[in-house]
Amino acid sequence: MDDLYRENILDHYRYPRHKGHLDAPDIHYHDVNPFCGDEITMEVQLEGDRISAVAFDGKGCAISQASASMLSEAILGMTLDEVKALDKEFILEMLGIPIGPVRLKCALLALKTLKAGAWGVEEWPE
Amino acid sequence: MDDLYRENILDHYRYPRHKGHLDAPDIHYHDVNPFCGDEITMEVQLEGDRISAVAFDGKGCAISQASASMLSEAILGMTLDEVKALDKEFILEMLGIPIGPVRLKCALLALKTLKAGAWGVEEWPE
Amino acid sequence: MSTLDRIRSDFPILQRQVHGEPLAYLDSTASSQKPRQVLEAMDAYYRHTHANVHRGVHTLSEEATAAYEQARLRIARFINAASPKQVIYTRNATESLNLVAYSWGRANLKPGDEVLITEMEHHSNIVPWQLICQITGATLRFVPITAQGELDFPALDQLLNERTRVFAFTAMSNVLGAINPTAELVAKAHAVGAIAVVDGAQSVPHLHSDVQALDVDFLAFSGHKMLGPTGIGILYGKRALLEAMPPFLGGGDMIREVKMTGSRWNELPYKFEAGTPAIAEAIGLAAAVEYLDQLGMDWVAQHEREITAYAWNRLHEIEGLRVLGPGPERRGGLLSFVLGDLHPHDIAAVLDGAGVAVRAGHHCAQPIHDHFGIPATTRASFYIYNTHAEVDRLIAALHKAKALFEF
Amino acid sequence: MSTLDRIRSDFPILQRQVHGEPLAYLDSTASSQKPRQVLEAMDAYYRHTHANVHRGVHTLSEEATAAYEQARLRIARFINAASPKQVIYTRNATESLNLVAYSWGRANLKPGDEVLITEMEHHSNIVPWQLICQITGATLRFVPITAQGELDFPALDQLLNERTRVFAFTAMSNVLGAINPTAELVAKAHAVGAIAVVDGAQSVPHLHSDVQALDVDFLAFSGHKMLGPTGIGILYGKRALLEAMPPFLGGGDMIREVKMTGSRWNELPYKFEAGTPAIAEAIGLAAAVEYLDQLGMDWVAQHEREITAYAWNRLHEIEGLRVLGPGPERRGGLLSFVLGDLHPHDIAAVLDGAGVAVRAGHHCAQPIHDHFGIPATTRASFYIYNTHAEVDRLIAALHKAKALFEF
Ligand SMILES: Cc1ncc(COP(=O)(O)O)c(C=O)c1O
Ligand SMILES: Cc1ncc(COP(=O)(O)O)c(C=O)c1O
Repeated sequence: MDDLYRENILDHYRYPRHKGHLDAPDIHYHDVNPFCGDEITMEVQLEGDRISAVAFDGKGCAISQASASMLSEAILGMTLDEVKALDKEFILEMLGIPIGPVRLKCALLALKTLKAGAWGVEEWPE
Repeated sequence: MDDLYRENILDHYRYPRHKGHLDAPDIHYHDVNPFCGDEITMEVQLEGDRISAVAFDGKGCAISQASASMLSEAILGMTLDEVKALDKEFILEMLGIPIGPVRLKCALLALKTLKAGAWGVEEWPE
Repeated sequence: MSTLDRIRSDFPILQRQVHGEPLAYLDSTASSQKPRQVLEAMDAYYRHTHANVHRGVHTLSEEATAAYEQARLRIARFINAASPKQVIYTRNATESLNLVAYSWGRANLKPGDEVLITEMEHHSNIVPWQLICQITGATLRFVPITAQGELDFPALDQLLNERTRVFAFTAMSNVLGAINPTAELVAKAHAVGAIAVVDGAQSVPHLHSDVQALDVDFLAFSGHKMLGPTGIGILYGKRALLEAMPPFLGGGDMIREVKMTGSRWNELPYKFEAGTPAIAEAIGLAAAVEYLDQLGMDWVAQHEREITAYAWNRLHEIEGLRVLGPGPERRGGLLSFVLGDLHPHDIAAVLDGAGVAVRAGHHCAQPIHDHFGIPATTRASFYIYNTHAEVDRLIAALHKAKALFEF
Repeated sequence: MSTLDRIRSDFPILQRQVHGEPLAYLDSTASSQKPRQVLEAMDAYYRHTHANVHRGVHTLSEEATAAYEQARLRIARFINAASPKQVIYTRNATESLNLVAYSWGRANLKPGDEVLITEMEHHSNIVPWQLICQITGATLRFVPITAQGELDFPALDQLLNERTRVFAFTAMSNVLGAINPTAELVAKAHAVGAIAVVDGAQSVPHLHSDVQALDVDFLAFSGHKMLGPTGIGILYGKRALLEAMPPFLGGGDMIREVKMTGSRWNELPYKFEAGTPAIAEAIGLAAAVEYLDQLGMDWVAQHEREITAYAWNRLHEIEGLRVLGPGPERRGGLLSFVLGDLHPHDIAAVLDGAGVAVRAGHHCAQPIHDHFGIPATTRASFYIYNTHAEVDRLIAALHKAKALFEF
């Protein structure tokens, strides 16, 4: 447990980066975690191929919100192809904490939402 | 096993009593055991209230056929009300052997058929 | 040894440590733990008796059949069913409710008919009715909930009408803890000519249940919530209703005769039990029922009332904590709460770090959470093996969570 | 110790005596026995890990969820499914087949469509199709059987046509022992645009099964016939088909979102798994699959081929005995036979007296018995733990039965 709530997670949870909405997002996608009702909206603005602005909004636990905040920071400047290639391991490394199968869904919600938006599909199937 | 096939059971199986059909039965009923496909037809002729003639026909194992044969002997002369009151214990005593739950269905098939006929219902619910 | 100590010594899992702390298992509403008596009954069955039931002439099959049917009789007695033929084995309460919806519903519902359920139902008593209403064209209606988290009786009386064919409700809410007055609700349903389908998933494990006294038409419950194994549930039904219903699943055991041109169904309860059943699980559930009976359901209910009242009081010591549902005198042994802005997942994770297992989420009852405008709650629930000391650990860990997340 | 001795020592029930004789269990086609590895896996789960899966944040629930999903992966690998999402837990093969018939069938069948099955099907692969044809107005057709007890291929080619939407057949008959050429039959179905539904209840326990190589659309099987516990079965399906299908049972776990106005379904495989699943049973089945994998399915098939060939020869020593179905080279490890006028129940009872457990009856396959004009047969079947010595005891007991009943 003390492993789970490392200071950097709590910091992103308390002071989320990029929280809010963009005026004219190129990509805008919303998803929920059916197991707990957590919600995330991811918004991305592109300049050419690269992400030039990002915002997220949502309600949820420290893990899902910190993950969205950290992910938002991480993808700024990435190309859309790079975003499409992000995987579970990327998130786990980013968070740097041990996560069981149920909380994994919280941790991955932001990425799942982002990738569905990037690929333009209804749902990203993990 | 040796308990199951006592000499009197084998005797009734080999030399069934009342096997065949009546010319003008007052009650005629046929039933099958869904678990093994055994079949019994019971026919009864009445004089007033009393059973004056009885016949059975069927295909099946030694237990079901011996039980039908012994039952046919036993009910000759009974009233219909007496037949309606016959129960599982009557059959078990008549056979005089230990019987498990699955073979019990074989042992009771003749009585089940007879009682459905006596009560005039589609099936006697044990 | 006290009764409680003796009980605890029967549950091997209570010896476990979680994150270096002894396990305080406060999640029995989701699924209970199992006493060794239940595990030993199943293990002994597999080691000495197992064979397929009903058709075998050999000794093992005869013994397995006898044990399997004896278990049914034991369970029938536990709920005071008039006959074991009215006790149908299913996988869980969910399948039991689906069986009623599909089999009774498809034969009896038509456009214009109404199915009435409540806003406090578990998804398992909502979705089957949504599906069957879609298939049959019947209309689904919901009884609302009062601010106190109880059924709105005036609204119920308005909603129940001559078009109502089914009133399906939970005897005890798995979120609010509210114990509904089952006999009274059944009578209301019958007064308008509707059948009463009771979700007993939470009531049967915790309260004495007499299907004849309650006059329920159907009662659904799960083995795993009442000390029994996973993989087994029960549907009780009134005989005439069950007799008149078409079968649900088709296959082995549920038929009397199969011809290429059609089939005839077997008698009750087999008509509704297709394929090789959960034999060991039925035997395990009978052992669970035996265990509960030996304690006595009065003892069970009394123990839970006490511990729930204690937990209710101690939880209300925590500032910003709000418990959903009625007061401790009108509820079962579970308490769902919100604590300020803290997310239930985070609360549960901190509690887990202290060895305290609680559930966080919507507990498969989204409509009631929507009703209160909250996506999720944290739920602590109690059963025969829980202690006051475990409640104290719950409270201490909640203070820790507050300290970590409140800012 | 020989492999066979080692295997036998893993099965506690084989120590049992029946009527004073050591048990010779020749009824694995009905249900197999369980090695202690399977029993221990389930017992350990209940003693150390049990909690409800999927929703819990606490340690036990995380561990239970991991074990439950790990089991799915293990079973997916055993049949070479591309993804564990294509492996749906059910109660038994019967429920798996019903799931396909109800869910796929109701969405896809209409009057004029044809469902093709065979005369050698188990009731579990007949009755669901009878029910769904009744509901949808589709027509059910049967592929006949040759005098040798094999599928009549010319007739099959005639019956498969552009109206055929489903071809459902058993990969191995539980009466005739006939092993059907699954890949070839699947290809024939696909050639006319039908889906192939394979009843693998008898094949998966005994033969290496590769769903991708066989290209089956659906495969159904039961845990209890392959060393696993009762109460669990599997439905494998092709992803696109499963994705397109409406759900079957409604309730907890199978939904993404429940609103009073309607619900959205969860992703695969959960869409088809309503309510608390058979968690311990899934873990037990994974342990069974592990056991089979360690032996190797080649060893299993080879052992059964040998013992079946031996039993075939020895049975034919008995005058008046007739085995149904193809020769030993084209069959699985089971032999159903008639012996003069002796009733199978009586034969089985005499054999039981000698400690030999065989099955007697129609084995839930009445049409094939009707085809041969016999109400019932006696069936001896073999699995990994059976020995030549047990076959010898079978033969000796059959001579005894002949002596008792022939007159
Ligand atoms: C060929 C076949 N199909 C289906 C079944 C049904 O299996 P279960 O009873 O486990 O659902 C059996 C079991 O006897 C079988 O042999
Ligand atoms: C009130 C209620 N109904 C139904 C269910 C469903 O039970 P199961 O998942 O065992 O089918 C539950 C279990 O959470 C419940 O609490």
